[in-house]
Amino acid sequence: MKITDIPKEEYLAPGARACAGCPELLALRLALKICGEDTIVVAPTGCMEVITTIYPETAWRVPFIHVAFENAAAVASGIENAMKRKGKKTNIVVFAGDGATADIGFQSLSGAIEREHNILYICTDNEAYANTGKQRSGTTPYGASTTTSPAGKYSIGKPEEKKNMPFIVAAHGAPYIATASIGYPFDFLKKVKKALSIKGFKYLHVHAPCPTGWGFHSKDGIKIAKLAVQSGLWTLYEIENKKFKMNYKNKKIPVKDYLNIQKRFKHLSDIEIEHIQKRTDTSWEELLEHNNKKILI
Amino acid sequence: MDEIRLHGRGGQGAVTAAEILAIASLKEGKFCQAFPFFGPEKRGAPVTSYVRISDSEIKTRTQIYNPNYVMVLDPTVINDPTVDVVQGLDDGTIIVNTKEPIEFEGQNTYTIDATKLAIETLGVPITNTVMIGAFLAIYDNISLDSVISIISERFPKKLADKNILAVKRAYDEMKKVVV
Amino acid sequence: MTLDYNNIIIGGVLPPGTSVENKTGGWRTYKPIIDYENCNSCLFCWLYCPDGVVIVEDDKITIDYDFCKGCGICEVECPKNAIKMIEED
Amino acid sequence: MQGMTGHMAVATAVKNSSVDVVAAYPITPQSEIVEIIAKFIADGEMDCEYIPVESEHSALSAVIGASACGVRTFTASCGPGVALFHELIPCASGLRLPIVTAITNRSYSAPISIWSDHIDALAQRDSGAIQMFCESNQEAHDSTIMAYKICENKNVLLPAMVSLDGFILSHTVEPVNPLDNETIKSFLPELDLEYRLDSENPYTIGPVGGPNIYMELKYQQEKAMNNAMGTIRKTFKEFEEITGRKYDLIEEYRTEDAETVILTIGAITTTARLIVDELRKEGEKVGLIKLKVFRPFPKEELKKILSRFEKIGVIDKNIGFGSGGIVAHEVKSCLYDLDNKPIIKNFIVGLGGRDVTYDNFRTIFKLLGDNNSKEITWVGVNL
Repeated sequence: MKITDIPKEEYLAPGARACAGCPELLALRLALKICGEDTIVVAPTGCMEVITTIYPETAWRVPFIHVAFENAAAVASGIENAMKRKGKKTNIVVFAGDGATADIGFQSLSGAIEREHNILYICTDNEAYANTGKQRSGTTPYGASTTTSPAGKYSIGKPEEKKNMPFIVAAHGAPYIATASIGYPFDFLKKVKKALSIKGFKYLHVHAPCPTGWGFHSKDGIKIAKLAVQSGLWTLYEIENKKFKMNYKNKKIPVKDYLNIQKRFKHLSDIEIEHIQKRTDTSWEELLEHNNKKILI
Repeated sequence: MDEIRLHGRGGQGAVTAAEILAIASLKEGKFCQAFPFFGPEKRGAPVTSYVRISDSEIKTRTQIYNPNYVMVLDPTVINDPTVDVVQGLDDGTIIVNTKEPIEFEGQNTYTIDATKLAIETLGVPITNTVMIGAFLAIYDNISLDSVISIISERFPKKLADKNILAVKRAYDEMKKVVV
Repeated sequence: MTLDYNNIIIGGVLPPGTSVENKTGGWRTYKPIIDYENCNSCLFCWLYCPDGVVIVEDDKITIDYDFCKGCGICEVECPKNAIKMIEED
Repeated sequence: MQGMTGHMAVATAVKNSSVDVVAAYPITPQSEIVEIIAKFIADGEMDCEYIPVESEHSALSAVIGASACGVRTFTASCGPGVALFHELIPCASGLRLPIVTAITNRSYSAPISIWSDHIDALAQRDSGAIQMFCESNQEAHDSTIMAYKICENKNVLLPAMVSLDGFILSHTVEPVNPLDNETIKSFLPELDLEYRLDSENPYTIGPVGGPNIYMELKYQQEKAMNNAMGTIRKTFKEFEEITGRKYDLIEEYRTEDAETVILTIGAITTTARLIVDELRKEGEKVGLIKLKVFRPFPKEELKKILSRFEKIGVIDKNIGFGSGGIVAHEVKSCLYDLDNKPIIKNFIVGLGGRDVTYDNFRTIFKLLGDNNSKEITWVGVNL
């Protein structure tokens, strides 16, 4: 995909109340360009829902619905069936945050995947409950200090690993699962396009740094997203019809280059960073193995 | 108003039998209710179901405490410590599926070897339609024809034919006893 | 946006794109300025702008200052160093 | 006339009301409603999408999504299932979606109980759904059809809940005269939702409503609920015209010259009729009031009717712990500004499926006659 292939139409109006430099909003804006006007958007509660729809202002130029926090996939299931009744081929796209995907909305997501609804579910992962004050979520990475996993004298921040949502979705047997990063928009948009061409439940997990929650300057969101990928802390791959394929294999920087520039990791000692480096290396090797075998399990 | 209680075991069709009797009574222009004892019973557990049949609108939704008829679809429930087949029955009528002669004091007792008849006619020991046939020989308010037409509506043809045969044979057999 | 209480749609339904009433340009501390000498219209600033406030017309880039929040992503992502963030007047 | 369980009566109403999308999760004693619907669809008797969701929460969520697209929807649940989707009833109401839900009333855990009482539905009293209770399977069938007509009215647009007592109606076969698809079509116009999810008119549904708009939207809901009262009356009348079956917000039974009446909702009303007949034979001046519509609460009618009596026994098949039965709260509050207030006693009966017997009603009337009896009495409980 070239830059000139990206449609000029803007389906998100300016005036949304996202923090300056919000990469998550960018993910929505770009994905919508590929989805086009014949799209119904479902969003659970979260930053993106709140900042785009504060009455009487909405940024959405496509039909949009929000109902609750934990049920976007179920709401989308109903919409898909209603559209079937109407004989319409409208794209049904969910934009959900990580909490609404991996935690509170996990049950309805799992049910919707199992029922094989024809939905594109895009999780924009900023690795915390950014909307409510940056509390830890299931996808907050090891060692990150959040308001509910604060670093302290007796705490290294979140002591547990990040929940691996794409693999969990893959275990459901969905026809298309992919990870993406807002630092690599062409790869991301290619995946949105491919996903829309596939029938069934499609899951895209997009890494989207949060300047406010992670503690970095508003201008650095894209840069940090790229560093996550280059350090191997976030990986780009797709699983199409159970075939595993890595889309970025050039791990070239140490994790500390990514961690050290974010406030949420500032407290980490060399020992902790070394631990994260080792674990990242191991995961990377595993991923390469999947890639070589072209299968996940 | 007649109140009928049916005892069986899960899987023998006591609930269906109650429903067939109730729906058949509708054909006779009666008012009716049929309901199971409301519980999470599984296959093999004792099951109780109830029927009310009345000439006028039924103004009650309580359980049935004093039936005037009892049907026992399975002989083993008589000795089940959790079941009292004659509870609340006072000078009533009880029809029992049994090979052995049995008498309940103070009640009009009728017996039929429904299990044998069911195996002969249906090929399985599901006694509900046999017991309906036997009951109709004693009970005047529902005709054999009404029950037969309900069975024809409710079951696929082959199964319906077998069950109709079961009802008729039980009816004829019981008629020999009833004077 | 002032609320017209006489014309509330049932259930709080909103017509599309009304956020254009919310001029987020006022949030800015620093303002992106394009150096057209160096700009080669690669469109990266347009691509990466979260709020979609980079306007492309006949390959010419302008910034909609009514809405630009001044995040600075365009400055960082511009491969030609053709965008500078300067302090707002 | 056909013999039908409450399940079949409701499922048949849903089938013949041309419902487009059904989403449901099984729970005793609701399951058979949706099993029957699933079978109707499987056998080609019903043209409808059925979403076998993974929870009640998702059931209501899915029909909210479908309803927001402007199609007719249905779900059903009871007891803990209603508690689980409780969050979404105010959402359906706030989004002004005419979703019909059948509740086969079941008690709340713990202890776990699959049996019937009314706490599941009554605990939703402030959720913004129209609520009707049914005494018979015929009424459950008819109310389901009427619910669509009421809640789809442009002046209403609220979800509706039709309650039928679990097991006592849901599992009982009794005579029902169902309406066919043609008759329902002539009574129930096609759903026409103006604001829906449609890419040709891309509305935003469900925005964040701050303090600047929340109250106005709640006021709209309240107004719609008040409008529903008139719509319900009109719908009952129209229904009577085509079927001959008469329903009222409040039904009076043998209240002529009565001094003492009891007030009931749901299936226990039937047994109450019998005891009133018996006591009348014995020369007692007693009667019965059946409350069919609980939301909107028919305050004015009830006030007018109840002011005629000296003593009223409100029978609650639920308990609002520390405060008596829920129906009694509502009844008492609507009589507050009467000059001559009747004496009101509250009787708690039938929790968790405890049979509400003929003798229970005799006890209730006896206690009503006793000026020294307690304000709230649990009847049929072993103390």
